[in-house]
Amino acid sequence: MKLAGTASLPAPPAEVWSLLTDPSRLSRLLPGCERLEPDGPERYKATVKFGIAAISGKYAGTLEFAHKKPPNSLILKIDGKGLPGFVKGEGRLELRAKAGDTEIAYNGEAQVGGLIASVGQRMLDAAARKIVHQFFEAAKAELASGKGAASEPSSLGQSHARGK
Amino acid sequence: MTTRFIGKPLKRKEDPRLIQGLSHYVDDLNLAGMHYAAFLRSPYAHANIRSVDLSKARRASGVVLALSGTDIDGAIQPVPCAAQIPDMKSGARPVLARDRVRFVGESVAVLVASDRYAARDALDLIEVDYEPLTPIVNPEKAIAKGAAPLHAGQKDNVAFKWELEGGDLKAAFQAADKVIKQRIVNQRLIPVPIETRGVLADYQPGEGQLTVWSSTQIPHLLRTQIASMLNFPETLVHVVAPEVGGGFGTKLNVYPEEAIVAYLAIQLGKPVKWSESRRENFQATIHGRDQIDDLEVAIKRDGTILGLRCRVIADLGAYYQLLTPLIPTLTGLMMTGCYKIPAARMEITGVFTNKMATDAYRGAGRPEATYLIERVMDLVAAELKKDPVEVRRKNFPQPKDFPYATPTGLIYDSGDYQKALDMALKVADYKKLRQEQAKLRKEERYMGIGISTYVEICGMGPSSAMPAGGWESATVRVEPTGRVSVMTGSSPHGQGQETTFAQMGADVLGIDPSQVQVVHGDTSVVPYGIGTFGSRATAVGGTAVYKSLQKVKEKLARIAAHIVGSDPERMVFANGKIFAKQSPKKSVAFGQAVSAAYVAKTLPAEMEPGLEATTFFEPTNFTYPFGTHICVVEIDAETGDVKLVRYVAVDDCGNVINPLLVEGQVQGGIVQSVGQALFEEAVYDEQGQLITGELMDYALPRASDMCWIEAARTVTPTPVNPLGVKGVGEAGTIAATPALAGAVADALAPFGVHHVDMPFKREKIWQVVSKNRRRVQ
Amino acid sequence: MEIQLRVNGKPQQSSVEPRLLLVHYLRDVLGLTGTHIGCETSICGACTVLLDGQAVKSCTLLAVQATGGEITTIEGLASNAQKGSGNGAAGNGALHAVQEGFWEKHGLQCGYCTPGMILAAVDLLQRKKNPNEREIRTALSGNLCRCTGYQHIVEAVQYAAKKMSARKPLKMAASSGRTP
Amino acid sequence: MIPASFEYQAPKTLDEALRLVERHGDEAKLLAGGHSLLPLMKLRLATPRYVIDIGHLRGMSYIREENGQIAIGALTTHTEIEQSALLASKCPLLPETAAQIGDVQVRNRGTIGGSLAHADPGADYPAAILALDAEIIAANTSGTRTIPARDFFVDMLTTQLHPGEILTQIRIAPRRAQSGAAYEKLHQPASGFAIVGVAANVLLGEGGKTIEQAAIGITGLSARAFRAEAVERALSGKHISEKVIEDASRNGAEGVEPLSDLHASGEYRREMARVFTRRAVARAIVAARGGA
Repeated sequence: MKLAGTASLPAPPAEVWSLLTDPSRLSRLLPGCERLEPDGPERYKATVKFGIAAISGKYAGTLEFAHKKPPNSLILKIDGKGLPGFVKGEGRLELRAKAGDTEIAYNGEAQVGGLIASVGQRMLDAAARKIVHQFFEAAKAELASGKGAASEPSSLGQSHARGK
Repeated sequence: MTTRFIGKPLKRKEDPRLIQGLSHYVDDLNLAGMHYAAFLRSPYAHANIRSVDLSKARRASGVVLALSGTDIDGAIQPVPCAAQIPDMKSGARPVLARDRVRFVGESVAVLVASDRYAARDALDLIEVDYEPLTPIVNPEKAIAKGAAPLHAGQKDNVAFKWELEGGDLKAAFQAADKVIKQRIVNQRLIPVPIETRGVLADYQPGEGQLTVWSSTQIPHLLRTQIASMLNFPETLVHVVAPEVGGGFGTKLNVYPEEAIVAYLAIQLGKPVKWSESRRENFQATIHGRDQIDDLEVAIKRDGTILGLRCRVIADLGAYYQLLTPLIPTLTGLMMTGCYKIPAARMEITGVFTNKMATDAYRGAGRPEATYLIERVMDLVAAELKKDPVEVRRKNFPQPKDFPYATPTGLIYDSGDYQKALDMALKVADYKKLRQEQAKLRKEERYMGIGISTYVEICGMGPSSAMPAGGWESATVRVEPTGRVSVMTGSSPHGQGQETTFAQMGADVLGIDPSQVQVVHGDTSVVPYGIGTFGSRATAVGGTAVYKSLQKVKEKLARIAAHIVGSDPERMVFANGKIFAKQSPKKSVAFGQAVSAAYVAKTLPAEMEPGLEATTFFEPTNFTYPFGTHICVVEIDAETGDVKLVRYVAVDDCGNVINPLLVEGQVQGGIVQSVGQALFEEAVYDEQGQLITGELMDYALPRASDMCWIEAARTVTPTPVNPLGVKGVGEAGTIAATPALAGAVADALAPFGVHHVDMPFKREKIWQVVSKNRRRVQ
Repeated sequence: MEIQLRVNGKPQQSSVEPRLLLVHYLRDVLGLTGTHIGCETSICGACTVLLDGQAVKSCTLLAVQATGGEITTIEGLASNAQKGSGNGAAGNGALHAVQEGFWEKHGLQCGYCTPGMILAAVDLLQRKKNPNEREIRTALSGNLCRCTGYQHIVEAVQYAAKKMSARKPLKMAASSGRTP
Repeated sequence: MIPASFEYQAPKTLDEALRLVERHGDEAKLLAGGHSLLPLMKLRLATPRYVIDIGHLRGMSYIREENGQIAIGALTTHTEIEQSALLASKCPLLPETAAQIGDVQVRNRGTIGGSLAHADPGADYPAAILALDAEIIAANTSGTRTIPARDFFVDMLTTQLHPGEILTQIRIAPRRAQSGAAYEKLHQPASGFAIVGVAANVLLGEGGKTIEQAAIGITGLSARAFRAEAVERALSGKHISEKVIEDASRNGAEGVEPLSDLHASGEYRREMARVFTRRAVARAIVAARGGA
């Protein structure tokens, strides 16, 4: 499953960079993140409870940064598994200054296996886009307030995610 | 023999219990103290197993046993493969993976609990540490240079190469006016019998007796294999195939679960049951088809086909099941179809990939052959701008040519292909259909007519050509009360042998079918037999029954003649009586003659008492049913939707025991084919995940998808067996896909399209139309 | 969890786990194994029973949801089957017209989908006395059959419709539910 | 396939049910007919701690006229809607849509409230509800509120319902003279869900030559069902012609990110939105003119 798109965050790249790479703040952006703790250099152990409405599951795994070029680009790797299956993904994020804001272009690929792959096909694409959307919405809220990131539900039509 | 019942549409004897819910499939059986097994299956297509931690599962409520592949190492032999091809590499499937998994759904652990809910819950407590490996999913990439081999110690993923050539191919291609090349793909299918698999095993330690109930097509072969896999005395293994809810080849196999559940029952001393979920059935019960065929056809301008060459890539999946390597070779044998093609060659490369094994699925290798050759006929017609009917007609062997020898080494027993074609054209009113098509095309409506003239290889088969015996057994015993028991090795799963064999018994012995009870599926009651598959139950199993009936009849004739004082040769069996032909008053009641055989006081000199005969019938050849199917579709060019408008089937399966059942077999086969043509496709993603993992993503044809099937028959008896029957279980499946593919290609002809690969899903057709609409316009 | 319901005319009272599926209740608790399981996603229809006279998929219902209801399984469809003791599976009663149609027209082969198919057909004929071919095919589209190709099933339902409309008044097993 | 354990509660009254959902919040799932939730639970994609069965609540299954509107109780089954004489005369779009949901058995159990609250992206009702400008009534322990259909669907499986709320009723204005509606659906052959489903509801001008208003609801195309406002704008006030309908239908997927899955790519869905919008609008016009 490929995921690519852009998102705009209301802060300059340096600030966005520090948000994305600070594990204590990053944990607030990851939808359903219950725990994120260091597990070696640029590597974190994570526990995430992710769900959309009735469908939910708990995943444990790792999150890793690579090829960090502050404040321009980095690669984010995730690897998690839980009872509903496993997810392994890698995505490149590129940050670009745009009129005081930051435009993030993301391009990644995720492998999904197990139960969710075999029975969740109809929902996967939209679910992945929703996760990305929630992530950036949370980032916006975090940048705006510095407080917790609770976003009102809003239409996906406004984001520019495109999945395949 | 007067035939009061043979050839008549008798209602089935098996139905009363089935329509009232009173029959018993495996999951309906319950034994005191029964426990439930559940398997933990790999979510990875390819991974090393670092560890399996069963400690939490073992402590879970209700769990009595949990085992990993390491725990049973050496105790159970791998899944057997009966098919042998020279130089084929090993690809044996371990019953539980120990250090590596090679497809999604491969079992890594099993546990047993006191009820099914507890067993399911405990599965979630097993922790497996996998090291994921790169999966190999695409068969062409699997055999490309540098692809890592799936199986340790092998240099690549080529499981075997198999070649077959007959006639002078070189000359054929040299003499050709044209050579047509085409790649066609037979997609991977999930067979989906509505009853999934199930196993119940019970071990009596005192007697040392192991009883296994399994939803199987081959109880005796399974018994032998369970004994071998567990190294258990075969005499103490008792296998029962109770009511079986459809098989279609999937249950013509031996599965890990059958051996493991038996093993668990022995270990625990308790009955253990396992019922497959549909998701497990999708992942870990054999799949069908999955062939890529690259064709080259040498033709003359007049439509004569001179030669046919085909390179096949057969995706076998990760391991061999019972017959896996054999299936594509059947495609090779039948590749020239019902045509006189003097030269042919097939090269098959069997390939290992990280998927479930393919094996025999209704038709098993022959639907692929018919699809291939019928697509060839349509492509030739398109190339030469000829009517597809004429191209077929031109290449038919004539009735006088039978027995007809093919370049692939087969001898077709009997046939009149022209006659079946003519009848189908008449029923369909082919000329009028073509006129209607021309008219609709002017209105930009896309109607297509597809024709499939097919021959299939059935009545499997002589043992010389089969991996594990091609004969069949039958015992007929007339019980002292005069009731007749027929014990057949052809264990059915919907085919209706209880009725057809009773019809035969009734006619041979001059009694009512209600007096004949057909017994099957129980290895301790029925003599060793082979099973029901390959359209063999009537042609081979039925012949064994017929021969045993004749033996019993002869003995009864002698007894009756002795009683009434007549010539045994002249005794007639009718209406429950046995009487002398020229003097019907010299008559004994059937029951009286039977009684004499048991009371044994008035038997002819030197005659043994009792009334029982067994036959192991070995056919001398396969049988070759044939026919013509015509299909009409209309395509909605806007959506790509393919709608079935008409379907005409003319089949010739030789003589018929029960026309109602023949109709049922043909109709069912056609609809299964419609499934392949329009909807069905097992899709693995690049990671080897089976993403059509349930029926909500894998469409089967429904009642509402079908049009009325107009069926007719011609009758050309086979000389291969005394009944003259050929078999019909796979005819519909073999004939229909090419008819549908032909119809779709024909409908799309205005767009310059002559071939589209199945399944004809709407989006695919829509793409073909939109792409070529631009090109044509 | 206590549940009370009538199955094939017979009152049943059981204590069940809330998660127990109705189909498992019928099969494993009451021993009515004529109701089959063919999938877990509410697609195949093999588990179809009548609940308050209407066809439902018993694998997509909890037993607790059926409390207070009236269930007819295949075992209870034949007219005098309900007189039997135990779980209501008496057998060999006078066949329902739909059962008869399936037998007459060879509407089944392996028989596994048959109980669900028959009960879906009963639901149809309660709503519509003389359905045409299309209506029958549509009404049975929630039931998968892999053997018959459906045509003989359509003929079986047509046979039953004819037989039932010739026989008045329309008499159904367990029709305590809404009249259509 | 067996659901994980849960605590089961079967409230006797709506008030009791509302108190339970308020207390358990996210950990509870409502069970109406069960045809959305139970398949997920059997696969263990959903493992709620509490299941609150509202299927036995009395007085929530009805179709009746109230203050000039049609009120439908949340527990009304698809079959009841399909067979309702009142709806057949006052709002035929709804029975037409209900008849295309799943299969008979599913329709016998599935409820309109359950389906709407579940908000499956391939569900049929949302298209009709949107095209009808229906109102959705939601209750919690402190009262009820009305949610216009066009605000109701938020995202895949997500609606405007807050935790602690229960959908209790759907309200629809009865069909006006000179109006007509139709639902056209491309179904996914395995599951029956809509790959694309378009409900069109049009009000014609005097003489039936022009479209005064059009309301188009589209489901299946994207993560949530939506009103195709661009199509509506392109139709409203226009003189009816094949070209007008065709051109307007091209806007069916405007501004929408189409779903893409195993059964249909985004590109195909987008194109089918055009085709089925055209077909639905054309048939709605025929209906408005008094045709079938």
